[in-house]
Amino acid sequence: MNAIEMKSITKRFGPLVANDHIDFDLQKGEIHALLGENGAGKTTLMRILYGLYHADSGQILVDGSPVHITSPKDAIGWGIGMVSQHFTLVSPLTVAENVVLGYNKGYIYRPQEVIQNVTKAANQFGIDVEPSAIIRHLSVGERQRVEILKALYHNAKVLIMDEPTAVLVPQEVDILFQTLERLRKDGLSVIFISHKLYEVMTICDRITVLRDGKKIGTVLKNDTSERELARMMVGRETFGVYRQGEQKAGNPLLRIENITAVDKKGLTALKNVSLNVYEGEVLGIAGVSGNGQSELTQVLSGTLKPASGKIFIGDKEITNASPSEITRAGVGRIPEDRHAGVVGELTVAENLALESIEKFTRRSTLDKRLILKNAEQLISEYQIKARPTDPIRTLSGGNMQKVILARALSPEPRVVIASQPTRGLDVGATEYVRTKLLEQRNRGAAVLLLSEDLEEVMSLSDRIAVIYEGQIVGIVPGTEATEEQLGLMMTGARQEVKQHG
Amino acid sequence: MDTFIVGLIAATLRVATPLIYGTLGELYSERSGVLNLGIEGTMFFGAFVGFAAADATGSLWLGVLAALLGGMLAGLLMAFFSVRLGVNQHVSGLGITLLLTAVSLFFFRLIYGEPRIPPSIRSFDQLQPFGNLPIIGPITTQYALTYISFLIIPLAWWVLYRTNVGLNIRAVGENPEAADAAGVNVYRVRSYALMIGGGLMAVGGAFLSLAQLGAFTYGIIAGRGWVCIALIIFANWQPAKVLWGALLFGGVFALQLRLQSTGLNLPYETFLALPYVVTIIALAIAGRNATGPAAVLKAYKRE
Amino acid sequence: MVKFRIEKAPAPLWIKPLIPLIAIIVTFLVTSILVVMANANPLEAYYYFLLSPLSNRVSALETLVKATPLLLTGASVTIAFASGYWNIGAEGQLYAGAIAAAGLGMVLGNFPPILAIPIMLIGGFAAGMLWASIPALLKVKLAVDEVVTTLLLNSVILFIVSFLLNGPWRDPVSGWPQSPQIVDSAQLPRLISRSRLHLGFLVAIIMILIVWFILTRTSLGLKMRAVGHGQEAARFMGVNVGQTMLTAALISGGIAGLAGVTEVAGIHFHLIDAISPGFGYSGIIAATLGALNPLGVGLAAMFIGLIDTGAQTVSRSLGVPVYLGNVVQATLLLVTLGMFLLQNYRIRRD
Amino acid sequence: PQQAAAPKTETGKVKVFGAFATPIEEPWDGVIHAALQKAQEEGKIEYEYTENIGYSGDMERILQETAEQKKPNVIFGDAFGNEEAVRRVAAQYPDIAFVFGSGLGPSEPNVSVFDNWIHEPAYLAGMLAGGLTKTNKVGIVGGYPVPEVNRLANAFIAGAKEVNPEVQVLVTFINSWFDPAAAKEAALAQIDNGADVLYAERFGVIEAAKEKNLWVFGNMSDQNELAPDLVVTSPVWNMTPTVEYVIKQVTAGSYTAQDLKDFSMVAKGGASLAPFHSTESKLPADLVAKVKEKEQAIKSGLFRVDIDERQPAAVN
Ligand SMILES: Nc1ncnc2c1ncn2[C@@H]1O[C@H](COP(=O)(O)OP(=O)(O)OP(=O)(O)O)[C@@H](O)[C@H]1O
Ligand SMILES: Nc1ncnc2c1ncn2[C@@H]1O[C@H](COP(=O)(O)OP(=O)(O)OP(=O)(O)O)[C@@H](O)[C@H]1O
Ligand SMILES: [Mg+2]
Ligand SMILES: [Mg+2]
Repeated sequence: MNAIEMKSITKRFGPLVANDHIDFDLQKGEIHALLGENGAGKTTLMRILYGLYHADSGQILVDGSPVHITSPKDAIGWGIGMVSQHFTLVSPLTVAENVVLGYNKGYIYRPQEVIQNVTKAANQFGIDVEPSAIIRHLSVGERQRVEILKALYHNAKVLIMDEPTAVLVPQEVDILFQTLERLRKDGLSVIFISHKLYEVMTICDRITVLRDGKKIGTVLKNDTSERELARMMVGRETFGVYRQGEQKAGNPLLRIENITAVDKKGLTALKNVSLNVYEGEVLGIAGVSGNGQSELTQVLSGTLKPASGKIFIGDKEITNASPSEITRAGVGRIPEDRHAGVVGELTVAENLALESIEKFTRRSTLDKRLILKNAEQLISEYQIKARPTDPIRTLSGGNMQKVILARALSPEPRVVIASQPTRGLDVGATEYVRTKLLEQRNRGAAVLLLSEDLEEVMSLSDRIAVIYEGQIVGIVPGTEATEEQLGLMMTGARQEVKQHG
Repeated sequence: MDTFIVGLIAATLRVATPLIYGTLGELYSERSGVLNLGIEGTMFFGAFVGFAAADATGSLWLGVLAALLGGMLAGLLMAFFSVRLGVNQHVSGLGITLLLTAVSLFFFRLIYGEPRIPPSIRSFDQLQPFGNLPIIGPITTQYALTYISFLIIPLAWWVLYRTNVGLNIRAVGENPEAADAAGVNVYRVRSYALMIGGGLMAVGGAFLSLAQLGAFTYGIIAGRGWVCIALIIFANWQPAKVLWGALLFGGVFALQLRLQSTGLNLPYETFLALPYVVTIIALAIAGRNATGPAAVLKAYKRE
Repeated sequence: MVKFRIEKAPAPLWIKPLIPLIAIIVTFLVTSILVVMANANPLEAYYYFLLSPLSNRVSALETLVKATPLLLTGASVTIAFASGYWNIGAEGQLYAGAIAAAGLGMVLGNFPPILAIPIMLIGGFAAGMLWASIPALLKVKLAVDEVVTTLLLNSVILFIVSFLLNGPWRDPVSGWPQSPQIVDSAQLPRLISRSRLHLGFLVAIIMILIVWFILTRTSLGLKMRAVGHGQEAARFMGVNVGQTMLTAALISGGIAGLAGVTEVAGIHFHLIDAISPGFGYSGIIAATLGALNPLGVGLAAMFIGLIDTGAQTVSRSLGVPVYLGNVVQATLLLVTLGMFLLQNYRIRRD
Repeated sequence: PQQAAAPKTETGKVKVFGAFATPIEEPWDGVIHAALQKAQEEGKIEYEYTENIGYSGDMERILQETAEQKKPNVIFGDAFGNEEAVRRVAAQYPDIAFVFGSGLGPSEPNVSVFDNWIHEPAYLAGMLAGGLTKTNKVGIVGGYPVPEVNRLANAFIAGAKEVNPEVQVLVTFINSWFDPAAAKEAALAQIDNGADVLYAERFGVIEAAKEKNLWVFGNMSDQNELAPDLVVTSPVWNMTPTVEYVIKQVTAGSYTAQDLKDFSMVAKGGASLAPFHSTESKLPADLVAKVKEKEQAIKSGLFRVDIDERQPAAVN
């Protein structure tokens, strides 16, 4: 029998039809993937199921009987749990408090008793968390486990996971998959959203593909292939993007010397990091999230002052320089969180101009015509689907990322710092971004690529540095690197530090 | 201990009483994620409603009850605008202060006309649990509402940390999206918190009209609501610390009046400004650590 | 049971221009209950509220007089809020400007008006900036929440005013807590004879236009809006967030300080502790009703001025308690705010 | 120069307008309003008023509007905090009599001033206080140390010292016109400091006396009903003589700008000591007799109470 059946679900946002008469069913004990490009309507469909949105029309059946779900509370009541892309945890509260939140019975709240119950549940479901820990102190992977435990504690029979692996490293992904496998055996049904086809092929039983709000079809894993799925998603064949040709020996354009930095909580996040990135190469940095990548980007972007050490662009020292001085020195930056790289309420044109505002200012008055012209030019050059006067928050993730690329790359920077450039992007958009980055390399720029996606690091980098607990634990040539070796280094197994080139 | 100190302590407790109610009320609002600048008006409204009800029914306790209910209504109104509709919290709070002050005065006029001397009633008697014992006797000679305010502090803590309503309030004040996803009705929890808060604020106002004065006049709150806004930060949003903040302010206020009457003539403005300045300095020292509940000032709207 | 829910979707377009009108009608329906309770005719009451101030030249001009400080505090709040700096302290900054105006106004006797008045305006602007700099620096340097510090400093400056008026500045002529009258040359000239409309009104209009120009036409304004809508992103794009916010806070304080100058030098010629019945707070209302669009803020300030002017007429003419004016104002504020938000929503049946 | 014209209303009554900066619950404006209402009830005038005008610039507009639209014969009000506004408008309408409470002098041609001059009954109250105190300490709680308040306090002190040279008088200003809770706290502070008789210049003090069961004096109007057993009496200000005088002058067409001070003093019935009500029986007879004698002396002009407008010390 079907655990869930969604019949002819339609949801409009103004003129946009995010879900167009979608039928979807989930069998008991299966892991069912939902695939689709950015904006295909996956999240929307799941938010409807979880009561966060209301469908304009359509019907939801749980265990065969029609139900009305108007809030997450209803959904939880019907045995549905959701782990969203952005975690929904209250950070000053404890794990146990988060788990029982909204579900604790009676009027009185007894902390000890709740911790006991949650400990029991964690053991029962085999989920490794410390119930009395404060969420704020947990890693991303741990937080995700809290989310899962929360759903299970609420008696979820159906678990929706929206891009759960986007924030995890391979080892954590393995743990997650093991957990899901085990839970599935106990009768849990899972809806699994991901952009990574190999993950979908690893863990799922069936796959439903959405495109532009419409359902393209549902296929059995055993009857399909990654290539077919990609074609269903984008409507054409796709090919991976790989670096071509060998790196020419060049000058170091970006030199990082003994950088030590302290994060917001006062902990040492970077310890004596030294790196050179050469003309015409991509240096990839691989690592489990939270090992100092964010701080490294922030230091290089001018938004975090290092405690010691020096940074040079060519011969120019930019240690402690402000973001605008750094861009002027010839650095193009792609931030790890694209929403943190643009001001949502401002227009596309304004976002494109702000970084180099002096160029668009005459006697401190804005040259509006120049700003518009600049935007129109970049929009057509980078094939951005937007108008210059659209507030940038209305753009899809891929288009927003293109705006950021256009802004960072159009001045032809000598150094490009790209952090998680394709996180959450669909196949097509990912391909575009990777191509653009390799264009920079081929043009002679030094590209520093930070990514938690090993496949991405391996296919683009000439050299790969691995970061662990704020230190570079090794550098390997891209041609020699294997996934196992990198994975080991990422968990702290130390390698002999080799500088290449 | 001489009478100066004893009198000072007793006065401090009296002056602190309305501030304790008001600050606890604001604490509940803010812990749920709503800065309630309607506090000044809500206290005024409580003073008026309490007085009018006590006058009409002849029962002071019915007056307190009426103030409590009136304050909860005021909290509900704040909830409607700031929570339901998601109106900017500064503006809705200021609007509610303006509205409740004006409405109170309007009805005061309709009921009492234009009296030459403020209408008065027989106010609460003070309790004297220790009779005329030296020192302890005069210090403990206080209104029942003062005693209740001290009892409400642990109660407020208990509700916040040991009930599910309290857990929900803390959650929606920090991360309403998360609470919502966990099945907590953010709007409802915030509305409850604002109603509890409004009720407390109004009782603080009613203390002035029913206990301290036994009368209602237009200047009766005289900015005490704004003082509470300062105290809440001083108290770092912790119920227990509200006590210390209120006592500090009450003590300084009582002290300057007492020093004046002994002939020591200091510029009283310095004294009165002291609690504000101390709060600002405390904030400067605590700096970023003194940030309140994360969701304060942010309206929650499920997309 | 039929359930309704509110859903995010733009309301039909024709609603937009009607919003202020609907808000006014709703307000009047709600407050009519009070008018009836006071044994008066609501229609008459609203005639006095809205139309009588405009029915003759004198009171129409008075509406503008009343709007002058609101235009300034509205402009002040607008530039701060647009930059994400929640300045609740326009009231205190107004008093800082008023103190400066009263102080300068006592000593500028030897200067001709052409010098004295600019000195007054600059002095008031500087004083507003100075007072605003305390919470602004605390915010920028130590990340201290400005909502509370600005609110608290409003009370603190009243103690300073009280200290001055009861001490060194007490008027020797009347003995009352008010500063001595400012010299003639420092008084703002009247714009129109037989009315009180003074130069301050022009200053206020100019400030509204300046704020509009800064926000929409300058790189500073773009930076301010960027900071206002997304500090982290703005910082990433090379905007000096602290400096931008500080600039906004100081300009905001300065403009509020000008409101103090116009009241002292245009209306009172003394400093008194009741010089503002909450213009700083009304400025927040004007800024919000005007949706932080300087031109809208200007209109909102004028409208508040109109209601303020009408309120006393209502009570005088109909014998309704004078507080009705405040009730109407507060209700209108809340209703309009609600309406503004509702225009982004549709009400649907489940 | 005599300017004001005789009344020309349909009813033949003088048309009077009241313009008050505060709400009329405020005692000072309340006294003026009460006298005007009384005159209206007695059929002597037509009366309309506006209150709560405030100090932020509305006074001028309202006076101007009133003068233009209502064309009253007389405008009564208080000019404190609005002095220039009143005088500026008055100058534009020389046909209207402007009679305002003010600390300054009259202005030609049409601004007359009055003030509350209840220092004489305050002196008498001081005598009673000096005689009643057991601890030889009495207290005064006032608003701001302005001349109007200072002269009451100083007269009260002088009266107390006359009957009891030993007495100490405590003076506290709460520095607000309206914060009854603060006034009460100030009074309680004085009581803790030994005061056993209080003078309630501001509202809130009587509540403290009530709580501690002490003698207390009201102010401005007869406040006996606030605590019938404890309010000995109150120095009372009565505007009726002023109002009647002005009406007579206006009716006769002989109104001029003048200082109406005398009409607010004991001799003309503008100031008095309120009746003792039920407290009289509990007061020492000789003290009462002494006070009544002094009252006569003041009325007949044989005794003059000094007008001292300097701020009194905190302890006298
Ligand atoms: N609250 C909203 N208001 C307006 N449009 C929305 C809203 N939420 C989603 N959309 C639009 O609906 C469409 C579907 O979005 P949805 O988030 O469901 O896509 P998705 O498949 O989850 O994409 P992604 O892979 O990027 O997560 C998009 O075009 C998006 O812009
Ligand atoms: N208020 C809104 N108005 C219009 N569209 C919106 C609104 N909020 C969100 N959207 C749409 O939602 C989509 C963003 O959804 P989502 O958060 O899944 O983006 P994303 O690109 O996947 O980002 P990420 O995965 O990095 O968070 C965008 O396509 C945008 O068009
Ligand atoms: Mg999605
Ligand atoms: Mg996404």
